[in-house]
Amino acid sequence: MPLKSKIESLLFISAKPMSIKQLADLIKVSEEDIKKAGEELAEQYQQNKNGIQVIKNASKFQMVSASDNAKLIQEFLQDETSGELSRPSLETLTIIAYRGPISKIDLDRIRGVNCSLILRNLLLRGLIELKSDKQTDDSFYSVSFDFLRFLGLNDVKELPEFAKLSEDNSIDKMLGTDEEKIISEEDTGEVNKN
Amino acid sequence: MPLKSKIESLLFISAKPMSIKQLADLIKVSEEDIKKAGEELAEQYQQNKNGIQVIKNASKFQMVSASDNAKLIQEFLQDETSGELSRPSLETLTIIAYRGPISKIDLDRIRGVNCSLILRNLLLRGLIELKSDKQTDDSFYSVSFDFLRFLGLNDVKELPEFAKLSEDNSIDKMLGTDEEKIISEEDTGEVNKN
Amino acid sequence: MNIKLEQFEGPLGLMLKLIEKEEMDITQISLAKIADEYVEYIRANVIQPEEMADFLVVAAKLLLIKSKALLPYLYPEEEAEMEELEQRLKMYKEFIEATKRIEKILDKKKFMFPREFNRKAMIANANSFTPPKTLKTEDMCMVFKDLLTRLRPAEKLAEKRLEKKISIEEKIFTIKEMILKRIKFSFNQLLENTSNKTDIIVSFLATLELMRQREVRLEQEDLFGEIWIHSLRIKE
Repeated sequence: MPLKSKIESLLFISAKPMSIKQLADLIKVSEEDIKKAGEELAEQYQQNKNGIQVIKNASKFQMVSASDNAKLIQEFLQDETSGELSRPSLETLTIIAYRGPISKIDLDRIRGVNCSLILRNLLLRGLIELKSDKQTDDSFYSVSFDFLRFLGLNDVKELPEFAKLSEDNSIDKMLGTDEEKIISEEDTGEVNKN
Repeated sequence: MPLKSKIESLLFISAKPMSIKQLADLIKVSEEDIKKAGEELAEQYQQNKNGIQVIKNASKFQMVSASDNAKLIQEFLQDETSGELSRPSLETLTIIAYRGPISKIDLDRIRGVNCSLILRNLLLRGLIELKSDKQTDDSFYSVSFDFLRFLGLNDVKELPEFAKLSEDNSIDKMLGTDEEKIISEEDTGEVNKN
Repeated sequence: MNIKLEQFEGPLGLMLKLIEKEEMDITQISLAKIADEYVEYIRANVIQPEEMADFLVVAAKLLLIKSKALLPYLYPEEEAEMEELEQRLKMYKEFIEATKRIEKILDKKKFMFPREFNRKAMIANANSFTPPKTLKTEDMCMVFKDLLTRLRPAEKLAEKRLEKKISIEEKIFTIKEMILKRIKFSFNQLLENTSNKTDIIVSFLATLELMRQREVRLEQEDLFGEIWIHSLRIKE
């Protein structure tokens, strides 16, 4: 049943409801076929009492978690967003505060590891924001207004020793040399000049 | 099967890898029960060739779209992952996949060359993870979920000749590998969990 | 030699390429056979200074294996070390083959994707804000300072340049030049411009080599006395 599998994949990935037309265009089959397969899928999930359900609303399908588990999911979100921050999370938040707006790749390089999951958690808690530059399509993280207010600040510049610390050049130096090394690594065969 | 349904809901909502421990804490059953149900779930999805798959790495599970639908999803997300890696990077990644968790010294020895820069690059790309043993302060590298997703595998054990290459006793003899309890940055750092 | 090493490929990679080029299996015999080519390669190519040591260690082992192949009764105690090199290379080769298989899997581009993070889909009330209750600005300042300390580059190690050493070949050439100009000269004259110990040893070895080649005759009247180097060439 590759058709059902394709619909499943798309509904899973898209957090939003998807119209029959959109699904048909992407999978390149007729709308009737999508409608039929989608309805079968919804019924299957319902009968199997899966933790995921496919619901149909007007001419749109959506994948959601089972309503029976609503309480469990609330607890999970509570768990993810309460309590103190781990040291890696705190460090990431601090870098964003003193050096924001900052791109993800620079954050990763400063910390030396991929920060995706940490950033996601900080976003979830409403501590940081992601803004995109419309022209260049680049995205940058900065601390949220809520977080500043929570710290009792009007502006990041009011953070202790902001001017001195935000302008310390060890980070710039490190980002600079790092770039050379990483580029030469990807550039196969090229003998490193340094 | 309310247990499986709960695991499904949580993996769906969290949209990230979840540890057996976190699942057990939330659902309030034993870790063994989670492990067993999670593995059954993963197998079920795989056998039914669903559009959704549950993949396993170390002691974590993640829900992802099926590898067969990669092209469709890439189109939908306008994702430009090319899968390209330099030869030395791929070589290092291969050794980590088969022999992880592995220390840097052992890796350098197998490749006969210092791997620092490559490891740094793989960490930044999120293809490997660095975990440290709290007691001995030793660090070990293992492949991440992103590596599995990259290859379209449900488990590292699905790598060709996994049993042979991962347990080659000449390596053990040579390197004197001993696998102690290893704790990741994520696990140790989380203040609110413990 | 038309072999090229990618950056970040080490001595094992080089050995494997040399063996594969000859279509040989990994044995002591094939290692002995590639020893010269290996040495030739590291001589002719630019190798990172920090990697040179690794390449040289393997070169020494290869030369040992080669001399063992020629003179089997020598070096019985080095047996284990030679076998270790062979084992390591075999293991490395297995991983190279595994890398090729993984590359094929990657080429299929069968990526799996997680759901995208979507805050609104996760939290019904998108305005919810859950700060870490006890966090203070001073904590953040401290964490950032720690980070800066960690990133500050370590003090540069003092650099020490290796002095240029003169090879025996070069020294032989110098002696030949000198002997063209006069019939005999003393060993001390040869050392006129040097006080370096290695240089003295090299000069002495070069002199002995020339004697062996019957280019010169050596003469020493007393123990520790001056050594005289005489030309054996018949003057045309």
